[in-house]
Amino acid sequence: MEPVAATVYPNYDSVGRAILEAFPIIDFLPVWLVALVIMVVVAACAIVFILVFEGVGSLVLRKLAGDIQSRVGPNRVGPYGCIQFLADGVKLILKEDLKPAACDRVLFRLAPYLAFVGSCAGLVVIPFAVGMIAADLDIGIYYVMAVSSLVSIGILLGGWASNNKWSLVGAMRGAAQIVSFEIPVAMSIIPVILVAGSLSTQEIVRSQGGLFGIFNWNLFHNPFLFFSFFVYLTAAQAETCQTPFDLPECESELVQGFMTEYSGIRFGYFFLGEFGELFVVCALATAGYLGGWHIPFLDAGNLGWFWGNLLSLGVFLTKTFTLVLVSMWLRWTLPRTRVDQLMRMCWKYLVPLTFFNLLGVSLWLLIFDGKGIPAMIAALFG
Amino acid sequence: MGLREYISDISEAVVTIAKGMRITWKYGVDPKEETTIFYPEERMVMPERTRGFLFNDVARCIVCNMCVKQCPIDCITLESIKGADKKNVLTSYKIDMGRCMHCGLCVEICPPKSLVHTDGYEGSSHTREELIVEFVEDDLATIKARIAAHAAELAKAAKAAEAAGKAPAAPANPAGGEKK
Amino acid sequence: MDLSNINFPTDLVFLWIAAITVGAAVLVCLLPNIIHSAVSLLFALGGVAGLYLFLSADFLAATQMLVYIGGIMMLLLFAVFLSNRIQDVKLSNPARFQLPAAVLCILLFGVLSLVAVTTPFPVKETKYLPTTATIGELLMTRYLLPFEIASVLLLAALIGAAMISRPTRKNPALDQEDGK
Amino acid sequence: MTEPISKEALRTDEWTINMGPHHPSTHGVLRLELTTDGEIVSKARPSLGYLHRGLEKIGERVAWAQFMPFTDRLDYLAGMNCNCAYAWAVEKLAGIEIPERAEWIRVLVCELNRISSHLVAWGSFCADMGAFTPLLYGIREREWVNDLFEMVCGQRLTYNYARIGGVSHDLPPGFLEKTKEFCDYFEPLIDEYNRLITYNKILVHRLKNIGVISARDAIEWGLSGPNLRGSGFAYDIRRAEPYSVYPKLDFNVVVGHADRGTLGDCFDRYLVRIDEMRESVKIVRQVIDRIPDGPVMAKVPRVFKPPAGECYFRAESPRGETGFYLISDGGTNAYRLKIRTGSYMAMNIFEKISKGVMISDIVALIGSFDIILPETDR
Repeated sequence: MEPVAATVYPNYDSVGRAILEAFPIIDFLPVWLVALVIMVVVAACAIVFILVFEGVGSLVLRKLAGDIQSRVGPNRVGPYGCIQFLADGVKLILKEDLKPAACDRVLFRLAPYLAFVGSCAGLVVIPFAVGMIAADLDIGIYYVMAVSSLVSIGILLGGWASNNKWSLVGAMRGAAQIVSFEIPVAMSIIPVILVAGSLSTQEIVRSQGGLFGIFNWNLFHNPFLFFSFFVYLTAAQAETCQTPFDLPECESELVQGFMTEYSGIRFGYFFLGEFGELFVVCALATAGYLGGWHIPFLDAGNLGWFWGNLLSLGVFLTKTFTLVLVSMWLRWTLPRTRVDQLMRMCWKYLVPLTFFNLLGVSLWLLIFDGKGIPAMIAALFG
Repeated sequence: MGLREYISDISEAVVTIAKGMRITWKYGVDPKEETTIFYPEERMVMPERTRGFLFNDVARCIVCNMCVKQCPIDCITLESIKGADKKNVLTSYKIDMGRCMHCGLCVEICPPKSLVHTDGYEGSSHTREELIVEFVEDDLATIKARIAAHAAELAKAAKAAEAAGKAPAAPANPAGGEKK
Repeated sequence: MDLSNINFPTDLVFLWIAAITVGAAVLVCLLPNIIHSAVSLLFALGGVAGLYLFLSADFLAATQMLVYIGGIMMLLLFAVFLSNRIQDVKLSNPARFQLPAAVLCILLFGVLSLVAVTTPFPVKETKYLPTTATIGELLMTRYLLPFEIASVLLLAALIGAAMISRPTRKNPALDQEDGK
Repeated sequence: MTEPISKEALRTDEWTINMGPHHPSTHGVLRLELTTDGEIVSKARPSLGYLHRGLEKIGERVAWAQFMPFTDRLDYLAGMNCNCAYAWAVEKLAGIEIPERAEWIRVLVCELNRISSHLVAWGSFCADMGAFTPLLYGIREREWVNDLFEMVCGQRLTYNYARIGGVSHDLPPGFLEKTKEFCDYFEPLIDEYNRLITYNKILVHRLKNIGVISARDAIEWGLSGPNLRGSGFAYDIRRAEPYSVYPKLDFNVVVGHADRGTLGDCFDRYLVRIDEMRESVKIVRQVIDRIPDGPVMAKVPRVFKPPAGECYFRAESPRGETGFYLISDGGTNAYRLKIRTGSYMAMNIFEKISKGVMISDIVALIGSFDIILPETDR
């Protein structure tokens, strides 16, 4: 069945189409070559994006830590330390790649790639702008949940292959934590899917369009969704191992956990993967609850290819980075939970709450015929 | 666990986390809260009593050996020879800055107050030998020559005094080298 | 140009994925280290997911990833890592009945090949269509009973696992927190 | 025939993990041999001595006055307390009366140092619990105290301020005003700390009911200081065996009161330190108001030879009892010098209370005892 909104946005479905439109000359080339080129370009875009995000993100993380802790943060490389992340990247690449003598060499090398791929493959279905999505998969959110399971495998293998007991403890914690928290994360994004009626991320964003501005967001659709958003943020914070729940790598107990024995660029892959995952969950929260790339009171689809994409990309990134900042802010405020408390929180608090929410949203959609509160208020005033 | 407790559990967590986040927000947005001193460009004003590196004014040193005896970790070594006027003359006064713990006991006990703390604190070096600081600038031969000259001077003065038949006024001891 | 009609060198990609699947499956049997076997099983399962994609069953492929790689592989690795003295277990069983086994294998392979070669597979034009909605609808209507039975079975297994793994040794501090 | 699976068949192996000497949460070079079953620790044996420097033997080899700088190294976060404790001990041995002003100055610097030491204890405890920001806040406030100490004695960490017979310098001009300023600045911050993290749900749940020590156990195992008072037993040497000018001062002995969880758990020990900072500020304020004028050094002969005899003097330092047992044979150095420290005593009970906790709680336990490794190993 053809999505209704696809007729509204005829030509802005994916980056591939955008490239085809921008360079009509490639019509002469064989089709499989064009497809290959498009795949490579899109993948390169995603990798470059995640690299830049990781660099800027780590800089912002450190600057924010400095601000909060009455210090300055990095300030020597470039004005206000703004190219510190380049220095860090060069250092990570040039550093000696140490391997413990008794490690399992194959798995030790394999693990960082699994973690990296698992967290960054989610970028494929992130709807960056009105026409910017690597592939508008029909199973978008389900796909993210599926590929992110590679992360836990990577962590588990990395911790085991290091042949370090602390790493193994960290890996076990990490795997258990990620597997457990996938449930509340998935269950708290399902209400959004219910409202939109599709698993496709682009479709979910489109369902929040309209000229009400922020009141078309799923966040304000009904009280259950509002609550579900915060449950999602909490669970996502745990699934990406951010601070109140950074048990797999807690530096004061396990000394970086599964990453203890990694150095150089292999450590860099774990690091990139962590930031990539942070971005993916925040982007999903934006797409699912905060209206995605919708520019308030403007229809991005009518602005033309260039301006529509640029503005909506800006809006999307602003929202996502705000969520990333909140996550970092939490990181510099809170102490760490213990592993049993983490599990208790997951199974006794988050999971029941998400089921409760799911029930509430389903009933709401059934009773009010899919209308949210803002829509009902709007209908009230004509 | 009752429902009421369950909900109060959640709300307590949210409230206490929000309180903490308000404080970090307060410090985060306030740029005046930065307490860092940009060290090579800015420097702290050291208080008067700062116990930095030791400095011995060898011109005033009376070679009483008190500092060597007082030092709990024996980081001060001095060598002296008998001067022309029966007073000791320093030939070497070394402090191992790598071992010195800046306790200040030697400074307190120094009778002529020639051993003092400076406010210097930047003393990194590539080798440990560089940390052993020698305060007597002249080498042994120069000092011996100076003592000999002093002795000759004294002898001359003594002779003159003998000739004059009264006690000589001893000239100032020049052996310590000039003041830095 | 319409992207939906792109005609890959499809066979090449298919062969590649199939080779990964089969190769990894062979490695599962041959690798001496049980953990390496487990990891190559991961690749075999991933390859199967790729094959599902070829059958235009994207939902099934994602499910394969989620359930087999995220769930079953995870449990497998946990079990292998945490097993009591796994390294002491004799990994390569002393091969017995080699001849009958070989005969059986060859026979089975022959039969399967025969079936694969002789069966007329109806080849349809592959059309990439969303399958999610259909699957969901079928699960909720036609196959509701099997679906629910599977759920109940899984729930029973879950409760059983929780019962077995219930700790015998109790930590009083933890109990106190739990017992509210 | 299948047998039912017994619990014994499902038994898991225990493994031994080596925690330290290089581990960020052992506050130095403590080494723990953990025997754990997964995350549950069945045994944690502290293994001390990685920082043993033979301080007691050094004390028998150097002259009485020369041992003073070494007491700074005893507890590097509370050098003033160790300085003054040693000075008081030698004065008790030799029967020296020190000037009134010197006593007040000593109490002043001891209490300031108690504040700075507790700040670091609080900050590093929070850092162990995963909250990094409080450590930086604690260090930031400690810099104030360090600035004050640098004014008065010229050093920021190894003060060497007390002398046998008084203190090395009189207070510099403007010192008391700055101290008062610090008190005014610092006192409201304690409430801010409480809001920031003390009553944070996560921290409370990490600390309550963990490492419970009953008052009886605490006494039997020789705990002292905040670790003992955290168990609800009001024993403070400043009150129980008053020395110096403490009897003239008005302050409360802070005890744990099971604010959350059980009496004597990690959270009580944590709270005792927070509240002790308030009491110390109170004492500092009183000293500023009441400090008399006069000399700061008694007449002590340059070659100091106390009469033959022995004495034990204990003082309340931030980590509990810091006691010096001195034997003099009338010579220029001690015949025997023995130091008793709070951290070492806390390590004794560690094995007892760490049974059945989780690995994360081991970190909480170490943090709640606020151990300083130079003090345990000496």
